[in-house]
Amino acid sequence: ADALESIKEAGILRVAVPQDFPPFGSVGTDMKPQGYDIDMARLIATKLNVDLALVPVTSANRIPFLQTGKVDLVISSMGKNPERDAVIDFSDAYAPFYNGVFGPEELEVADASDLSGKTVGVTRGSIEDLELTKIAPDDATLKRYEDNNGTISAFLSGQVDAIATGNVVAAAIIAQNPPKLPAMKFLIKNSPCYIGFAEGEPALAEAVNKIIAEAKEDGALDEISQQWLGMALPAGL
Amino acid sequence: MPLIAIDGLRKSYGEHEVLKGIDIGVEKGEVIAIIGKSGSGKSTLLRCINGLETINGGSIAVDGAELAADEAHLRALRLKVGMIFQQFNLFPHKTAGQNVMLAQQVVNKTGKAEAEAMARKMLDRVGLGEKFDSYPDQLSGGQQQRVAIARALAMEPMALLCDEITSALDPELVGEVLQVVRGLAAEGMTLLMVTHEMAFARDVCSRVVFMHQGRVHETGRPEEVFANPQTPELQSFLGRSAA
Amino acid sequence: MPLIAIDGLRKSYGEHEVLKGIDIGVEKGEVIAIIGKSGSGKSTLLRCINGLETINGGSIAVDGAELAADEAHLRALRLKVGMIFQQFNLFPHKTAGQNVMLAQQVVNKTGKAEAEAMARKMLDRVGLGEKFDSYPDQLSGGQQQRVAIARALAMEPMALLCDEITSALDPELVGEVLQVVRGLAAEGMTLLMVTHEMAFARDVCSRVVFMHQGRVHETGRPEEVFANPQTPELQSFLGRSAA
Amino acid sequence: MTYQFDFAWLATYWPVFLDGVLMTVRLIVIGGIAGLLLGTFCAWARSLGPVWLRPPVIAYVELIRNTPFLIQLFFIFFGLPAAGFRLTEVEAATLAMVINLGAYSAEIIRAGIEATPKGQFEAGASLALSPVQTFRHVVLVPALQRIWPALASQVVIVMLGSAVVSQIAVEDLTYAANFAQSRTFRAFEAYFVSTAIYLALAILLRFALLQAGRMIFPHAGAAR
Amino acid sequence: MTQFTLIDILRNLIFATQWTVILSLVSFAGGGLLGLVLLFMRIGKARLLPPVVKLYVEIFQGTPLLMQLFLAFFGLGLFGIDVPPWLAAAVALILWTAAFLAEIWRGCVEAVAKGQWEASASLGMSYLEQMRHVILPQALKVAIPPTVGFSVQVVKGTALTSIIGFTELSKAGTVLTNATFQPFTVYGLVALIYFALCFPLSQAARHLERKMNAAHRH
Ligand SMILES: Nc1ncnc2c1ncn2[C@@H]1O[C@H](COP(=O)(O)OP(=O)(O)OP(=O)(O)O)[C@@H](O)[C@H]1O
Ligand SMILES: Nc1ncnc2c1ncn2[C@@H]1O[C@H](COP(=O)(O)OP(=O)(O)OP(=O)(O)O)[C@@H](O)[C@H]1O
Ligand SMILES: [Mg+2]
Ligand SMILES: [Mg+2]
Repeated sequence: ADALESIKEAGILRVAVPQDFPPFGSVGTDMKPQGYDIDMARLIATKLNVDLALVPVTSANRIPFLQTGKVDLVISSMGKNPERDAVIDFSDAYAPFYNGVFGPEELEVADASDLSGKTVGVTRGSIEDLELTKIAPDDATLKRYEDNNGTISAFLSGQVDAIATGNVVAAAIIAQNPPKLPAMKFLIKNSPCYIGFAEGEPALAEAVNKIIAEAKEDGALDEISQQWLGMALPAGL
Repeated sequence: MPLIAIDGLRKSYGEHEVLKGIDIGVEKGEVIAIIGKSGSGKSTLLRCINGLETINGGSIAVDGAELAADEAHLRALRLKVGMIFQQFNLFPHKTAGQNVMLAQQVVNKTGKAEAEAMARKMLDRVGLGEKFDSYPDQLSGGQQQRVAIARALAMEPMALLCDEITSALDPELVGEVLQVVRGLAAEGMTLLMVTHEMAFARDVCSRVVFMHQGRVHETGRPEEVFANPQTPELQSFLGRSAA
Repeated sequence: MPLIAIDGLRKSYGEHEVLKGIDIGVEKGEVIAIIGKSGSGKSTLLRCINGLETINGGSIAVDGAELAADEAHLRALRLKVGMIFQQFNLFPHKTAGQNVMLAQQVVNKTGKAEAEAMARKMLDRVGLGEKFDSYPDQLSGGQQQRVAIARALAMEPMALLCDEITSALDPELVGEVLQVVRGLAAEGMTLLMVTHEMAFARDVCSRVVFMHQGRVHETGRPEEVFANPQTPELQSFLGRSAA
Repeated sequence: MTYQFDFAWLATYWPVFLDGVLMTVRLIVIGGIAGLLLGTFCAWARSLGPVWLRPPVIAYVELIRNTPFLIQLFFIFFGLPAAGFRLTEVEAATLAMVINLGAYSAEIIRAGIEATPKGQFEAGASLALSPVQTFRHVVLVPALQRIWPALASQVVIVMLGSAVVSQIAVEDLTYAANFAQSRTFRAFEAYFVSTAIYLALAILLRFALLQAGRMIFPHAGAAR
Repeated sequence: MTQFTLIDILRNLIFATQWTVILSLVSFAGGGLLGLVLLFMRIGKARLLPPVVKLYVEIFQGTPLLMQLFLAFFGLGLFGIDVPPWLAAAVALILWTAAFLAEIWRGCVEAVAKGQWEASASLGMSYLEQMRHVILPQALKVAIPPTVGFSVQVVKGTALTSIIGFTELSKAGTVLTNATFQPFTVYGLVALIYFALCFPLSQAARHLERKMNAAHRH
């Protein structure tokens, strides 16, 4: 059946969102998800005129969630790469994302080759994982954690020298005054976020892209960006 | 026609043939003692008659109906012959009274009141009227065995099979159980009992069957068998158990 | 000075006073039989001498050294007196030979070869030379008890305490164990044994101690004690055990 | 079912699985040996040891037996550094397995010790063995032999429980499955393969332990 | 960004604990029912069923619960069943619990003396009547302590559902660790809550066992 139709029929849109990835998705003191991705999901649901069901996922399991039909959309600050493109489809970009390697102030790393001999934590299955795996020197150790909770915990508890994650994620960590401040060491990739959905759903793709375009147009997306990223939506997105 | 007709009965465990063709006819009212060395197949014979073992050859008929292996036939058979075991096998989670009532209620669908009346009657008969509400572990071995007899009697069987029912008892308790059996014999119950109590067998039984290596080796009236054993095996068996 | 000097020994379990002041002196080479009713405190006495129980009063001295409760004194004591139990208490995971070797190697730090030579000698002495590699559960009760004796002997004790060492044996096996003890007595070993074998006590022992209700009630040479018991308690005890 | 199974990726990823299996085996071998030693010590302490040692041992055993392994693992790996005590992920995983198996095997071994007839202690004592020597030479071996099958089962359970160590980035068999699925997006197949390997490992491990039992305790009749 | 006080942490952990409790109850109830079915298949008279159950038990006891959770989570979806994490968690835990309970209970049934089967058979009872009136009541009594003991494993097993994204106590712990940067405190509290849930159960099991060993058998 056509995915868009069945969403409308069910009257509910199931969206995979992160809860371990501030500011895109994290929990408040009430343990409810909040963040850029959640607001984006809300926006789409409203535009489709259906109810919204948020499904918290991790970087590692969000694609299986989609493949096995547990969710209709993945709005989980997901970057696009050819491997993923082979198994799911992507919308247009809906959020900016620069991922890089972050470490404590005193860590002397300026590019990938400086990671030699260092231990870097990443979230398994994230774009950072896939990209860093390609560029990191052989004697750098990548510790791949199940979810961002693991990655961030590992950094804060000093189990790794550095982590690879998004700049805004690092900023969100800093905003909470952690015991250890992550500082940007180098940029891995400019990798904006895309909404993912199952392959072969042109109607759904069209509808989602239309909503994204409108939101860029009417400033709704800019508002979300201001609130969560503290900056205007980049023009070229 | 005998009440229990056993004809060419054979039974093996794997390779090991334990019963090698047994022929016995038990008339109504007969009291038969089965004697013989350990391992001669006495228990196996009783268990076959009660359908607790499947047989490998020959036939067993009780009151004219032949034993078959299906559940319905087995139940019918077991309603006709009761069995009492060396280890009593009372149900530990039920009182003496409930032990006696259970099968009546479950198998015969007797009403509770009726089953209870029967249970009281049977417990009285074995001299345990006042133990109706005692649990098995509050009873002596002899009392437990008497409850087991009452339990079997309550199903009003045509015959009772008793497998060394006093062997697990302390010597001073053997008497009270044998007393009950003596009473049953006097009332005309058909009894087939494996026993090592030679004096009792001589006293009470109408016939003695001596088993040896899976066969009926010698049989006869107790006064003959005990006084004049014909085979050397029986002679040696009696000699030993007299010692 | 006696080898074992027991002086005013008292022992209670909780409220219950089991030994109420025992005085015994055992000279080197003496063979003493301790007799008495069940519960009279015979085992407790031996266990106190071996330091398996803490005492509540009086003193025990072996070869001049008084028994104290600390580990070092206890070990020294136990090196001087060996003990053999009713239940054999062989180590089930070790062969007869290993049973005999263990304490030599662990306690005396004897080398393996030397310990083995000693073990073979001691097993030979109790007539079990060829059972060196058998495990306890491959031996008869009598053989196990003889291994236990060899195990105690291998530590070259000055005295042996034996607590009803034939009581757990089948009648036909008692003889072989007593034979070994008889040999030890003949060789001059000091022996303190609780026993119900009156004939043996009469034959082999140099002195009999009759215990009654936690006290030494009567004592003397066996021919006197058995022929002329002085107290009614001993008379009744001997009368019963003769029956 | 429209899903097409595809195991072709195994051709590329089998070395990851092999490494994972080796890590899992390494964890259970080290964790198993050290855990059983710890368990033996605690069993001794609880049933025969000095009185002052019992409360801490009981507290340790109960605490571990009544909290999830995953939480123990997180506490050791993420929590302890906050208290100034840092371990690598493999050390943390090994430590977690040791204390976990230690607590469970302590209870099992204690049952074996407490089934020892009193006469064995007395025979040891009367031969002038010290209490520790008696424990070591007389009590321990038959006690272990008595409960060896239960101990073997517990080791297998701990091995299976080790699947969660991938949570702290230990590159074990589960990690291999997670890693492969994050690259190939063949989640079901990846977990299916690793589950099958775990099953084989469990069967092998149990077999090996029972076999080892036969070697360590050559005389079957002693366990009574 | 939000700041968490200790009270916030505790409140959220306790809130998440209710999911742990519910999941435990569901697993235990469901696992108990399925375990009972498996038990009857295992000890019943049908020839084909016992080996099937044996295989079932072998597989579920021989593989990590974590893997079972993953497979339930990603596997059921392949059959077109929409499985939210709680459902996958419940299904996997029920299947896992059932395997263990069936095996525990089988031991209890087999611990009933053979003479009880024979005595009831010789009174003319059918297989089902024997089971219902003689065997099961006795087995049940023996089964209670190990069953209560196993409930501890179920409660602890629910912690693994955090890994497939179900927000129970453990997951709340991870999430809160990240929001608060106090892993020592958070995991310490999580461990204490689990202990508070499990310890009474283990004590109860121990107590029941001791009572059973001491008391009359009826
Ligand atoms: N379930 C069984 N499986 C295999 N062999 C059995 C079984 N039951 C009995 N036997 C064998 O059958 C033979 C006869 O056993 P049975 O119990 O009938 O002897 P018995 O005459 O009753 O002896 P006892 O006086 O010792 O009770 C024995 O050799 C016994 O080992
Ligand atoms: N560990 C113990 N705790 C409490 N009381 C004990 C203990 N050991 C023995 N007793 C009591 O001490 C008394 C003497 O026991 P002991 O074993 O010394 O008697 P005994 O003369 O050896 O008897 P037996 O001939 O039966 O072996 C008995 O009343 C016994 O109940
Ligand atoms: Mg028999
Ligand atoms: Mg004694």
